[in-house]
Amino acid sequence: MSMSRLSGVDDLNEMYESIILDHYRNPRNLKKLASPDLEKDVNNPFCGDELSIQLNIENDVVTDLSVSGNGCAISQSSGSLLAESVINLTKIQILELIVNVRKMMRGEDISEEIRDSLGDIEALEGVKKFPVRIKCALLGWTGLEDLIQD
Amino acid sequence: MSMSRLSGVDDLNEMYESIILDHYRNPRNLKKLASPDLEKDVNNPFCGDELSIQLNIENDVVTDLSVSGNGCAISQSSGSLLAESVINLTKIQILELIVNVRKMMRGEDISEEIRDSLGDIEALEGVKKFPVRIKCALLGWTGLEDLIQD
Amino acid sequence: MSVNIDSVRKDFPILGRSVNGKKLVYLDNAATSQKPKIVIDSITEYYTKYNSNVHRGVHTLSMEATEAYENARFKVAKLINAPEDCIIWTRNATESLNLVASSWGLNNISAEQNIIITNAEHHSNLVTWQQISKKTGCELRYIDISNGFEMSNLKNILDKNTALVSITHISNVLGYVTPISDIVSLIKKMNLDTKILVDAAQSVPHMPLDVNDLGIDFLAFSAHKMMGPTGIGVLYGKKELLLNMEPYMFGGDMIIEVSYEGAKWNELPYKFEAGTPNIAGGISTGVAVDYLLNIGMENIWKHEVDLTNYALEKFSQFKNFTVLGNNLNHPRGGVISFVHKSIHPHDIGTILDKQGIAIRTGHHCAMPLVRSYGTSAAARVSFYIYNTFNEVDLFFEAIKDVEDYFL
Amino acid sequence: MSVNIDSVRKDFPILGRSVNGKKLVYLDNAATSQKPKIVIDSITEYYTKYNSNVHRGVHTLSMEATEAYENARFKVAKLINAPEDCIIWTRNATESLNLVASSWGLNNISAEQNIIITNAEHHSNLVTWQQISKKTGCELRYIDISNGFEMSNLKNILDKNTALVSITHISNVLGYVTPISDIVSLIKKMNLDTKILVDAAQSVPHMPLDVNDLGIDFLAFSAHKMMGPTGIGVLYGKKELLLNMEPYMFGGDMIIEVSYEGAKWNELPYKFEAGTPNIAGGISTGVAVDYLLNIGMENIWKHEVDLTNYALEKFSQFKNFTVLGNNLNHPRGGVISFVHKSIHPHDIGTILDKQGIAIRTGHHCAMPLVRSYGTSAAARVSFYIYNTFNEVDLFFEAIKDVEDYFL
Ligand SMILES: Cc1ncc(COP(=O)(O)O)c(C=O)c1O
Ligand SMILES: Cc1ncc(COP(=O)(O)O)c(C=O)c1O
Repeated sequence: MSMSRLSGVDDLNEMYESIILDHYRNPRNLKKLASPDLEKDVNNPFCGDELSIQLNIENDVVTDLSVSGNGCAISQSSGSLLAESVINLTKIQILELIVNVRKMMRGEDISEEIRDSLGDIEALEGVKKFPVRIKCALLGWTGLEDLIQD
Repeated sequence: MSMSRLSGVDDLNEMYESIILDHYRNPRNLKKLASPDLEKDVNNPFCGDELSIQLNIENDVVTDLSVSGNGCAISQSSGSLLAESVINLTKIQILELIVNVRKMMRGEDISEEIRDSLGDIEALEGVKKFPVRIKCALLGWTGLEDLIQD
Repeated sequence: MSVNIDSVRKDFPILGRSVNGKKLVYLDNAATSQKPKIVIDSITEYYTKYNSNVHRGVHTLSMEATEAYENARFKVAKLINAPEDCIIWTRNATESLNLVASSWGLNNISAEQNIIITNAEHHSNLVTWQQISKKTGCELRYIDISNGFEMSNLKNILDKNTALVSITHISNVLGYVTPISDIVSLIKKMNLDTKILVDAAQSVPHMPLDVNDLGIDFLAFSAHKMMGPTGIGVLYGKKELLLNMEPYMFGGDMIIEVSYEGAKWNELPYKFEAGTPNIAGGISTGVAVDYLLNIGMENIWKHEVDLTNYALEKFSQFKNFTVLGNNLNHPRGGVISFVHKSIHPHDIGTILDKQGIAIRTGHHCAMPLVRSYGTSAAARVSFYIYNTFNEVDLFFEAIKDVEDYFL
Repeated sequence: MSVNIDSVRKDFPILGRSVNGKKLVYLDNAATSQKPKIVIDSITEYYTKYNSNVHRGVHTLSMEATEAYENARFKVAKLINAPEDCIIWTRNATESLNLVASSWGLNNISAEQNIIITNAEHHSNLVTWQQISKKTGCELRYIDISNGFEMSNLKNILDKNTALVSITHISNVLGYVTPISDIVSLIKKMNLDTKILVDAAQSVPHMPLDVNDLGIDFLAFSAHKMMGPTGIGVLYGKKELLLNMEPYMFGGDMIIEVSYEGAKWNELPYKFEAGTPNIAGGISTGVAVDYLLNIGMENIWKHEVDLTNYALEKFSQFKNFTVLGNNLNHPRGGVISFVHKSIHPHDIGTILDKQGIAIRTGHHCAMPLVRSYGTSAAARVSFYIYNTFNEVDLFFEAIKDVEDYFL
């Protein structure tokens, strides 16, 4: 990553954190599930981000999950972070996690405890300085929320 | 006619000339014709002026004519002046007269000769300082033009 | 709280203007209102600082424009207590009414049904339903409100087959305020499915209004009559109705997905907003709403009712003048139409203009109503918060002079 | 005559603005143009000096407003060499297209007929005809212009049953200019009754255009893309067509007479203009036309073609970028869309914005076309007369930095 003549590099670097770029270049849990219990395609047509979410669920616990798609670094890395974070969580835990991700993106105060629970997802925080990009970051999370609430 | 506290009275007096007010209060040739050869109702819906024009015509000469209606002082007096002016004129003479009336209303230069030929109609000239009222003054003339050209 | 009208007037640059050598007395507010400086400045600011197309841009100008534009929608929603996504930007009240007629009316009204309007509707709420009646075969029924709104007149023609009651909130000719709440109760007692549209072009600018309280289905109004710019209006609709309505126009922003075979519509309110919107118009309408709320809708209403009562009292001293809608016990807003026994409105208008006094003359886009008074034109004065009792006095002095001049 | 771009730039207050600490480089002109000070000032002047409703007033303000508004219509008519009464003010190009579709299309196209458009139409000229096709049962045919407009492609699908060819003059994605004159000749040879609509949203602002010379039936464009305000657009139609078309909306100003039983329509162009118009919008559009003509449409076109060729040449040096519509021999306007092998347009847009450079990213309201390139989004730069070669250089420097940053 070159610093070159770009201005606003600090903000950019906060958004395009190395964890983000790593997930963008090497998305996790891409592989489609053999027989998903639930699946949903979500997209943000105005910027062209697309994600397909599939999951298996047993006794309200997500046992396996795949996220794949096309789009900008933020939507895709966020989808990959999601894919890495929710396996083995219960529906309720996931919904709580989504609430916290939203809070972080909106720049609301969150406790140290919650911050710890976010793990790598915290890398998405830099997006909050780029309001139009928040939609990209939330695309997968909103889709997942719809999927497990239906 | 009182001068009272009105401002712009000079302009007003030019438009509401005594000839105009006389024709407005005592319109000429109101009486409907027994068996008109041509007739037409014209109106200007935006200010609510209405005129009914009827005429008898023989060998291209207007032998009798009636103009009656409802509306503002300008449209009605202009209709009455028209009713007084065109009997015994040929179609061609009338069309020429209408051209000259229009010229006068637009404030174009007209020769002394033409001005003389207008007679009392010249009293309408004051309307030219009130552009929105020109439509009122021309209502009957435009209707007559359509009627004899059809 | 009472409002200092002189200080309100200072907010309106045009009120300092003179016309024909006299200070402007603007009494044509039902046609369009004047604009406070902050509204005008907000337009300049938009074009000089952050002009950009909205909704689809990732760059800063576009973000700023989108935020300001959507924030204005939020303000309008708050003004009438509606959810934000039920506020559709249109060009004017006329388009709002046409949108309901096309998207809802054409598809939901059948030949056995009927539509009820009043005999005092503005052409936009009259011709529009006449056309729907011709196209669907349904009957168009009129309530006569010449002597004020009487519930029994509505009762007489309302039935289970009434698909829609579309009614002016304040008549732009008679000035009468229709009792919307009571009308809604009556209708809902007869048939819960009957829809109620309120033409609020003359009410939203002048009084507090709460669509939720009123329980109506649609509301239409124009920004230019409420201190906002020309070229933008509002339609409010109940969400469940809007969700089921077809789009009105097709193009950018109103779609979520397009292929060469077909398209899917965007969510509310965008489904009804095709193409680049009136961005400056929306933003400055938001500023107008702030300005109105800062004065207070109650205060605006009270002042205008006071001016109106004062003017009606004065009219009663002129024996040659007749006020259209002369039921003086009826609730009414700041609109008074009148005719003279022998002087035509157009002549009155011209002479008043020479005195710097702007009034409207003509059919006021309610031709059949005006005709029902045996005339094809009437004169009209209409007030806003910036009008003063002194201006009413000046008007009546000039009226006296008109009589002196002509009679 | 050559234009001094630096002095042109001084007329645009927004160009002095900085974005994210950098001087604004505005390359999103196909979305909307910036406005010169005189256009903005004309809006302020209207609202501070003669704001009033038009057409129906006898008072001075109303006369002044009507005159200015109608004078603007006259200027627009002159710009495209059309008769004044064939110029209809709409909200935007989208509404102009929808008006033709509803008022003419729905009533004149039958199931055996077909409509031809290109695969590169803006949604407003695509979804609109898709809907007419669904409603009338007629076939919608597409000419593929991805590699430029080829007459043979039109010949292949044009037949005696083609009711309408509705075609973009300049694609807002590919930048190609379609040869309207030749297209008209071909069509008229096949069938004199086939109508031709030109979507001129991207051409009228940038080049000389004469509807009479072209011999087309309808033309649609928006003021906001030609230095005018948001919220106003234009439809030109041939008189004999407009005369026979039904009104689009109903209400004030579009009627000549109304009774409780029916209504008669006003003359052209008012028949199609219901309700209080965008008066400030019309007046300031007239000022924008004056401004454009003062620079000269030929000069504007030449400068933009030069910028475009310069930029295309530079793009050819970037091996990871692909220009959409890469037939470099085809006539084209100042619009270039591009994608990168691995960096998403949205990320490019964000990083450029940090450098003060405004470009557009997304589907550009031509979703199926952009999809046909195997992507759901593209980036786009688009020029106007106030853009400079230096700005193009700044853009490419930033593009290089984007690659450095991401790769
Ligand atoms: C009662 C009423 N309804 C509708 C309208 C139409 O408003 P607009 O011309 O802004 O569409 C008006 C304005 O004249 C009105 O007074
Ligand atoms: C080719 C083309 N047609 C139509 C339109 C629609 O213009 P508007 O959004 O102003 O209605 C646009 C603008 O995006 C365009 O580029």
